[in-house]
Amino acid sequence: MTKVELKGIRKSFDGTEVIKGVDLLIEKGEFFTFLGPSGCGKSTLLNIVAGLEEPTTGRIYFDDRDVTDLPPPQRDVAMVFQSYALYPHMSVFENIAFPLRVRKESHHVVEEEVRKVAALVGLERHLAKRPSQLSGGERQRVALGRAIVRRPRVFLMDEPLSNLDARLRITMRTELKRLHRELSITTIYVTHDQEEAMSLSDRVAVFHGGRIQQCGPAIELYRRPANLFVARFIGSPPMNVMEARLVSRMPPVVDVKGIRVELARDREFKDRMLAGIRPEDVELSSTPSPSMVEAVVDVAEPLGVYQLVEIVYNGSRLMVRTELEDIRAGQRVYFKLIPERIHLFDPQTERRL
Amino acid sequence: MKDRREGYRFLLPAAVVLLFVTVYPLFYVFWLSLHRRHLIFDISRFSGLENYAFLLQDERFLRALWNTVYFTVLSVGLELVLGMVVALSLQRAFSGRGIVRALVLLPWALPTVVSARMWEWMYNTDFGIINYLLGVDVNWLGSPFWALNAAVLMDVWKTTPFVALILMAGLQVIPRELYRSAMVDGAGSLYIFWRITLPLLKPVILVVLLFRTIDAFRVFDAIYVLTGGGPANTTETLSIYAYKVLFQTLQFGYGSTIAMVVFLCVGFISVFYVRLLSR
Amino acid sequence: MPRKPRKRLLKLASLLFLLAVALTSCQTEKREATEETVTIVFKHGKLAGGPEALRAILARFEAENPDIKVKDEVLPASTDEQHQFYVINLEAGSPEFDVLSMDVIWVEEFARAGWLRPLDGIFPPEEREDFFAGPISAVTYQGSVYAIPWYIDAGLLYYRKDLLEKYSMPVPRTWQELVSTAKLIMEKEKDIYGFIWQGKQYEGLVCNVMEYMWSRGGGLIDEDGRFNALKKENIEALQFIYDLIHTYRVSPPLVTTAMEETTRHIFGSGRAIFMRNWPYAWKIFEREGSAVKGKVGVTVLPAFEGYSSAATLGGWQLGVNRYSPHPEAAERLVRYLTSYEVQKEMSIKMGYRPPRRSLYEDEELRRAQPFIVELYPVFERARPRPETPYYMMITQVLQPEFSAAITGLKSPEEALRSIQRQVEYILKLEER
Amino acid sequence: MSRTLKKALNWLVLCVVVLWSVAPFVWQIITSFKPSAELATLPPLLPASPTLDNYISVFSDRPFGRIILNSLVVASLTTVLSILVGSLAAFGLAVLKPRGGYLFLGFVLTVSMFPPISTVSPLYIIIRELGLRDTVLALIITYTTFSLPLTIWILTNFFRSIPRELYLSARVDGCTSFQIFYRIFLPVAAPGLFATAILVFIFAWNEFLFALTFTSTVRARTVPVEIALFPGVHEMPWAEIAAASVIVTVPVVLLVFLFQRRIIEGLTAGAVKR
Repeated sequence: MTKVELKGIRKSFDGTEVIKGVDLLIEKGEFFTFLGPSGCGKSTLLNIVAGLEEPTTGRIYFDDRDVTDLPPPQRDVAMVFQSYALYPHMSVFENIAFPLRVRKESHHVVEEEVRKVAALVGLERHLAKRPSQLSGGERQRVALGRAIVRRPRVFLMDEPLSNLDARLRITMRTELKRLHRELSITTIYVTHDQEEAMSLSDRVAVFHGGRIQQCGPAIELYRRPANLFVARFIGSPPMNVMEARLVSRMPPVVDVKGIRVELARDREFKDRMLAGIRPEDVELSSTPSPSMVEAVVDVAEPLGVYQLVEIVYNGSRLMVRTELEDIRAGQRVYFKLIPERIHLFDPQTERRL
Repeated sequence: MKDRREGYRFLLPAAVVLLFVTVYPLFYVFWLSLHRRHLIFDISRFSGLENYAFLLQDERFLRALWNTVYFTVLSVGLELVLGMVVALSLQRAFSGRGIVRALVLLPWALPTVVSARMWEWMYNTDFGIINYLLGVDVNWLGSPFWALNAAVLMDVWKTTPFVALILMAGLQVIPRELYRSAMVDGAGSLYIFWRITLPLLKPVILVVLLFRTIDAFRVFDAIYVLTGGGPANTTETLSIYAYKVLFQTLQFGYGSTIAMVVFLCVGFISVFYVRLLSR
Repeated sequence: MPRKPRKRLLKLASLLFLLAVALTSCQTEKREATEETVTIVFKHGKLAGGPEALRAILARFEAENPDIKVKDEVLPASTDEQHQFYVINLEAGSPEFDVLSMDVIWVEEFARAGWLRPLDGIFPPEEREDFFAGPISAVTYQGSVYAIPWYIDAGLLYYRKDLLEKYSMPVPRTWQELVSTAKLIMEKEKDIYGFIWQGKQYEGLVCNVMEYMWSRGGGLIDEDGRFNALKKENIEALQFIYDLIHTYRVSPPLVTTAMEETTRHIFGSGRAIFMRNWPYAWKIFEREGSAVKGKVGVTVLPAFEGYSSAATLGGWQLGVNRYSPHPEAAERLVRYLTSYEVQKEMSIKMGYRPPRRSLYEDEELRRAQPFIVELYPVFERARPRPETPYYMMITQVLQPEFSAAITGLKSPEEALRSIQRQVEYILKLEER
Repeated sequence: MSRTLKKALNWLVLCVVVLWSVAPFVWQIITSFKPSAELATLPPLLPASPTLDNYISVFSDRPFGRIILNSLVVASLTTVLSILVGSLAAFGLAVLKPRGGYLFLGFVLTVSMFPPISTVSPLYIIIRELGLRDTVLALIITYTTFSLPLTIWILTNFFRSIPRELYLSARVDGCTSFQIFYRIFLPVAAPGLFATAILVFIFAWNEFLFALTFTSTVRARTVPVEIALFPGVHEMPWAEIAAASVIVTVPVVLLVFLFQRRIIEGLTAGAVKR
């Protein structure tokens, strides 16, 4: 198990800075995720950890040893690529055995290790096949197997599930979690899928514009997003964001598009703010009630356990998640924002208030 | 189904042209090769396989066959190795890539006749720049030892860029992640080259080899202009021998026999490579 | 949007096609355009002294024959390529040229193929007697003449008078003398080649080699007319040529790629003592500004001890294309170009050697070109290469084998044996 | 190996390659400006008194203009014809997929391997019989045929890469196959056509063997033949040859510089994709 530390990492390509100063400490055995939209620099950072790219400035430490100048082979990391990067001209067996062959392991060691790993990832029956003869999920397993067989200090995974279909992705997610528990090797995982990040990781770092926006356990990111970007990025469907105005300080009341909400006193306020509320934090009812506001359903998407409903009131739209089943498009509904679930952001800095 | 039948109509013009201008002449040449035919003196009689039998005792033919094989193997081998070196070192992106590619393409695009003239002048014993720069007095095109090698060098100059460009295109098709993955797995560059690059490039290499081998085997213009086959026929290839027999003395029978041999050899070469490719 | 460029493309294509058709037809049109005057095409190799001199001669012909226009067209440099041009076109019955100039060795072949118009009518036997015997025999095939000699050539030995005088050496009469003289001077002078000649694999090499064989009493054809290459004299001659380069080292290896001009340049820049070449070089050496002006001597080629010198006959003949649409006009041009007057003019102005004996008595020529007149005995003795319609096939065998022998790729004996075998196969072609 | 060293090495290889490719041509250009007196002396490398005489005499002493015209006509007509016939066949193969199409493609590939020397003698006889000897038409027909395999191969690949939906939707809209061919596929495949056209043009511009055999006078002689058969008395007029070489290389150089990307696309289309 290895602790990974990044200090002041910056990286420029042809004068454009894509990573603008990253400091991170990833604990031993931790499952750590870099989350962010494409182009945020997360993959580049992973490549820097792997040694495939050099940071422009900054140092990388594995267990307090500076590895910045070591080439990839000497870092003892294993990497799983989005495209799996399987060698098309080798059998599954040879693919998994590749890292061992590089290390010139003896014949029977290779044989034994590969079989062990193949059992672990459920590929015993496919060892003689070529990658082109495998399904997407099986290829994914080969890539994993090839990473595992190394018993590396650090696992690096670059969007390993994004090429799979939705159902398989969920299965593999569970499997990854199981593998991590069994092997407990420090893992850095890159994804743009917030759900994946939340379900897998011990901690998540959200990247945007080459910077870490927030870093912490997934649930904390969800509950207390540090800024508007994180708030919008995490959660599906995304948080509703509306303009809000402070109408009185004592007690604190804000006006969100004409709806007055009284908030707890221990919060910070500004005159003009942005208010965010997650779809599940809006209470919906099909019968009128004095504390609720009237709106019209524009679109209703029944999803089984719950419905996603887009409602229109006062010219603005709001996405709501509800367990009510009898909501139809065009229908009048009544809703209420749950005050303690309202997030407030500074409209200038976009920071959480 | 209507589509399919219509398809034939689209193929028709090409098929007619190809049949008339390539396939028919090929049968014709075979027919000619079974004759003693001497256009100048209007001699023409069927002679069966006599011409083919004479091939075996025709020293000049055997010499030409050997020259052709030597030229082909040496130039194609060199072009492949050098082309690979160039391709590997140029595959990274760099600024001015377009201009460099154009410059590198230049030798390939020049008329072979022009490049042969250029090299003939550079090889000139007295006034040639090669001897001047090397500070030697080598009779490049005149000595039996150098002449064929000089022709090989010219061919290498002319086609290495072509080989390199095709190999480069082949390299670019290989996903970079395969290299990265191998690197992370601890493989050194040489190991990656042998175990990943080379096997994955194999189809492209074979295609290049196929093209180049066939091209080199039927070489004509370059040597015809550079040395005309001399000295002492040490640079006379099969195509040149066939051409001389055909058109300097209009012996269409025997000339066609040699031409037929060139065709058969090229056929064997193609079958050989296509076998390797489809394996 | 896609319509316009397509139309333009179509237009361009049809335009190009019309142009191609026009190009295809315009040549023939031109030739049949006028009825009163005919245009005849005269094909020849590039002549020394630039195109103007010949043009002047042709202009006079046109003035004398107002109904004839002459178009002269220059052929490629190498005689092999010229031969190929003629063979391909004549075989195809091409009427595109009327008068052609031919190397001595081609006339029999072309006559045998039936491509030439017999010229017995315009070239009567009495007139033939004035010509040297060599060229006349070269243009005669089965009793008829098929061309008229235009000018004549023979191999000569050029030497550096000044250097021979400086070391008081005599002009060599035998090959051995040439070798020792060259060696002696090469030791004293720096950076100078001993003896240069034409050794590239082409017809010139055959001319060179024949001279050694003949001056050793050898040759390729026996007295009974049989082809016989493999004999002691020929072996020795070939061996001697090889030795010139590799044993005596008086000839630099570059001779094995040299043609006439290569050697002429080297000798002309003063970098060689002896050179074998045709007479044309003389005039160039004597030009103003030449590095060797006044330092060059010319003589008959040496011979082997106890044998007499021999020079290969060269030169060009004019004939009429059998397929010429204007044979009379063509014959008139041939007559004119080979007339006493024109041959005299070409000798005086351009330095070409006339094939008519009587011209060597001509006072004017004697005065203007004493050098040419001195060559009379050389021409008288010049020997033709094997006279056979199959010469071009035979020389295809000779060239590479001779080349192999002088570069040491084969021993002289091997080369000659191979020649014998291959030529016998060729000659058998007709017998069967 | 450190990265900077690697980079330096890359640059070194790059420079060597470029120099190696260009140097002979540069030397030819230099030679073309030398008066013939300077040819026989080295050093100096550069002409002491540069002259345009060689260029002038190329045009004044011989029908070089006409020969260039011949070559231009031959090369452009060949290009047009080859693209015309070839794109039809390629469309048929790639889109209409007739039964036995693969067989035909195989046949085309086989033909592309035919050595020219193997067919030159019968073609010569045929052309002579047709009375086409020494015409540009003979060359155009031959070149078109010999460039067809390349054209068909490249264009089939190009047409295949065009989504089949395009064809199907045009069919639904009521187009005939031929309309689909020239209204939709030709314009869409324009880059491919262009790449192919350049390759065919270069091939036709450079071809030597057939041109040497089928032509005999300025009426149809092309540039490579003229350069190979440059007349001289006994000598090679090197400077003039150099000048002529430079002149005839200009179109090729232009094509290469303007369209290197397309050329490489065309060249690699067949080899790499498979």
